[in-house]
Amino acid sequence: MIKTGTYLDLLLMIVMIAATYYYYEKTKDPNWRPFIRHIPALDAISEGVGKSVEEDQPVHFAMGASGGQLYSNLVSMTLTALAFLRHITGLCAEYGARLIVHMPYQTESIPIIEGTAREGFAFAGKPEMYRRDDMRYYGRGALTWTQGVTASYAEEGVGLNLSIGIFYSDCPISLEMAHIMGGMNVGGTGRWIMVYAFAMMCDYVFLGEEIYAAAAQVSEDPAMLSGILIEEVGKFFVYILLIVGTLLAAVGLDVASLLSI
Amino acid sequence: MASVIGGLIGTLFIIATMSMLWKDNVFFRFGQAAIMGASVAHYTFMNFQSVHTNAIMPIMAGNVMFIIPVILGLLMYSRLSADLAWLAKYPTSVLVGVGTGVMIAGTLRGQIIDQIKQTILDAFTGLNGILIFIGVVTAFSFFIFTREHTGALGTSVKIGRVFLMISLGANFSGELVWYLTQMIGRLMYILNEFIWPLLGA
Amino acid sequence: MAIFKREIPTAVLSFVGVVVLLAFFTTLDIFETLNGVFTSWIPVVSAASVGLGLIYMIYAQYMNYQRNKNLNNLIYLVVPLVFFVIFFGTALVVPGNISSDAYQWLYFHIYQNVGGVIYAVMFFTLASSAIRTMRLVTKDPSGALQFRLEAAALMFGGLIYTLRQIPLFQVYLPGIVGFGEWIMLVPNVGGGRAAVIAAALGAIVVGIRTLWGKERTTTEVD
Amino acid sequence: MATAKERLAKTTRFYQIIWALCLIGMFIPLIYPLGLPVVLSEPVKDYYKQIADLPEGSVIAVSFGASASLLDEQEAQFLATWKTIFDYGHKVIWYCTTEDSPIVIRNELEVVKPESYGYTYGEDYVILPYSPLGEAGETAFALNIRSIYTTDIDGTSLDAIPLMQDINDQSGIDLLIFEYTACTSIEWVVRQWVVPYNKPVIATTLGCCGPMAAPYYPTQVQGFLSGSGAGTELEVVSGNPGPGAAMGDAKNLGILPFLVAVLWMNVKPFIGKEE
Repeated sequence: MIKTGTYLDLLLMIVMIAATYYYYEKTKDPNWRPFIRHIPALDAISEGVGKSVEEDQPVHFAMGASGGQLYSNLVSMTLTALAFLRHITGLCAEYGARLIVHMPYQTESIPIIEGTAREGFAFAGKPEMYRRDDMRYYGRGALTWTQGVTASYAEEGVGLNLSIGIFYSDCPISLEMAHIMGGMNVGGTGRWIMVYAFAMMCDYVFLGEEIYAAAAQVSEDPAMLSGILIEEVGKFFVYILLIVGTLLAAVGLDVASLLSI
Repeated sequence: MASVIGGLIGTLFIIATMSMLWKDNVFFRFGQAAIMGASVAHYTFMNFQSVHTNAIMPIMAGNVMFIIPVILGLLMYSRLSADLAWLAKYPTSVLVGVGTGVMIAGTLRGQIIDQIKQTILDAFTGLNGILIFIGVVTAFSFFIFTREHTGALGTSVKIGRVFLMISLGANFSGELVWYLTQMIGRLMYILNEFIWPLLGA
Repeated sequence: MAIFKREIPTAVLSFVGVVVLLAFFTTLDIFETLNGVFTSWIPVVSAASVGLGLIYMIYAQYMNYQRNKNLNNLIYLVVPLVFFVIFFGTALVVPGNISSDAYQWLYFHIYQNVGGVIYAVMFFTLASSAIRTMRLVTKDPSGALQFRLEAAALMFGGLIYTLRQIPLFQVYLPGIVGFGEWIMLVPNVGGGRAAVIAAALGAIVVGIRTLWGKERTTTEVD
Repeated sequence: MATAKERLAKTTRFYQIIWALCLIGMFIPLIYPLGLPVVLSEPVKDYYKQIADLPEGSVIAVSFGASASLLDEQEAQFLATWKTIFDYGHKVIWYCTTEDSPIVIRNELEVVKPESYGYTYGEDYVILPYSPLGEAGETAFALNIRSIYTTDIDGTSLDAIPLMQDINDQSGIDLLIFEYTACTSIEWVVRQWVVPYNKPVIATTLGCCGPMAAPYYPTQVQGFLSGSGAGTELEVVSGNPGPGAAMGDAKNLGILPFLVAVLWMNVKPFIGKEE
């Protein structure tokens, strides 16, 4: 009944489902706080907000021209960006920094973005800091977004530019402009193809998957935290396969066939 | 003459968009707004045509199964009403459910197990293969989040990051030369569609 | 009523997803057949819902203009509509539709042209950011020179692979093609493969959570 | 200490000079061609070999996800690929997966002229209309072509097209050419064609997507063309000259100012120049 050639896939699938179940049960404990390694770029965010206040410049938050995807397989990156939005509103409220949010062009995501920012300020006890004028929307199209964002950087100045989310060819321009304006760039994306732009242009970068771990840390959201731990189980499985497979190949076994079961 | 006029209009659009590099201006915005409308028109037309060819025509021919996806597609429009927006959850559920199912099925083998298999096989093919093996093992260790990157893990991560950076460099380069080609393509357009016809060459 | 808004859509999602998975893992024909049916629906559902983009675009530009009545926002409201009518009208009315000379003219001189030049603009901005960041050595605040290993690795991969793609260097820089290929097929594969596996695991975690009905966006966002 | 605005103005001026030099560099070879040769790379040779080594009359399916905006980067690849397929007498099924593909493929076949190779539409090649397949659609296509397409691009029923008589699913296809422009879409073909059916696959894509296709080469994806440079290489290896040569020429001088600027920025700290 099980197709030949899918046994190993099925085993990995079962491992991941079991891990999901196990960690989902863990999240029911309100005191559950798993250890997640220190991510240096996280510290830079509060440093950047402090710098913005000192220099009397605004903090900018961008989640990508196309960063509001709610129905694609990139949705986890949208959620990550929202976790950071919530985090940065808290920090801005605490330090008293002005926050400008550059919203993506997916209109369906606008309510959830505006809601997250409003909630963040309200939670920090500074609901008056939420300003609708600073929630910017530039219409559809990546380049109009890029142009609107860069114009805002140039006209209003940049203290910290936190860019996290789904980025395509929009980020080389926006990150570059924020840097030229003397801003501190902190950011990252899970789209590996664009990570190079962040690595080149950011003062502190979240490399690829790091954004998920960082978002789980700042949000302390059990679902996000458990996601990181489930992934770690998968990584353990990968290492086991790599080590065992290499050892078996070294003693002359046909690993290609073994791994094709 | 029509082609020279076309070339002229096209050239003006190119210059309008390029002018952004000098300074933000109203012509740039006009060009962007135009392409926004044009692309939505093209996409809308092509997709409606696709529904007609690939669903309505089969339904007319008696293949009634295609009624279901058409109805699901139409339910998407319920998002426009706050009261009925929940109806859109049904087509979304089908899209996400099928999308997730096909993604998981192929990912397990294609992007995890086969990649591991190839890495192991590479390791026994010579120096390059060993380098790939080291690259995969060390770069993958960078993505471990439940341990601090110190000690042996720290060393592995340092090596892994060099591999990751070289990979990012290659991505950058591919992107840069692609953009360069796009610029050359537009210059060729200006020459072939406007300047040469204008000069009668 | 709440059950129709939350539980049943989630159950539908889980059902179709699990069926597709079972078709992959088992030899039972029923799942294979259902897999064929479900997957063939997707393109039709996607195509039928594309008009939403048009409505969203008009609504968003209109709201934007209402919020801030300036020239730029007026352009963004009116010009797309004008071009929409021109393109859609031509495709719909002129005999031959998208194959007609009129549509081909619009397509070639405006649509393809402006679409292409957007990427051309990126060449310049990407080049300038590379000029700024591709530095092996920088000065620290005390004036001492510092070598940056990771920046060097990025620059190494980037420049070698760039030179490999340019005919001038292929001819006058012997070995650059082989070296560029080596970058792409050895260290890039090492790093890239690790990233592929890590991203795949991440996708599976989200996938399982989604099929389980625990993903917030699919269950809570209206 | 310069203000941000002054710094912006100064930096922008420097970049604008480099940009202008790059533009001039691109223009010159378009008017006075240099005609430099190109050197072939392994993924391109393998791509060509996959087509050339198929027995004559094999059926190639082309999942065609072209974008009109990106033709500058890909036209050379496309034209050289179609010509190579026709040279070897294979049968082709194009199925359009993006809104632009139907227009692009029709315009290109007007240039390549399959008839000049003795090809007849319907018998030797067929074009299936646009449908936004995505990954799930690729699955459905491989399982049952008629569940996605019931007619060709002109509205003729597939059952009335001679080439399609015996082709119902992936088993009737000998090689898949996957054309895509979103770098991660290479995963679709690996997941939906390679994993379940072990189908031979080659890919055509943008320059930036090559490094992301490399981890799948050569075992899962047997060859790939990445960017216009690879298109030019295929023109050379297949003996079918096309637009790639002029593109390659213009790249030579267009990139030089950039490279010189990078070099200059790296030399600066050593000769005591300011940041």
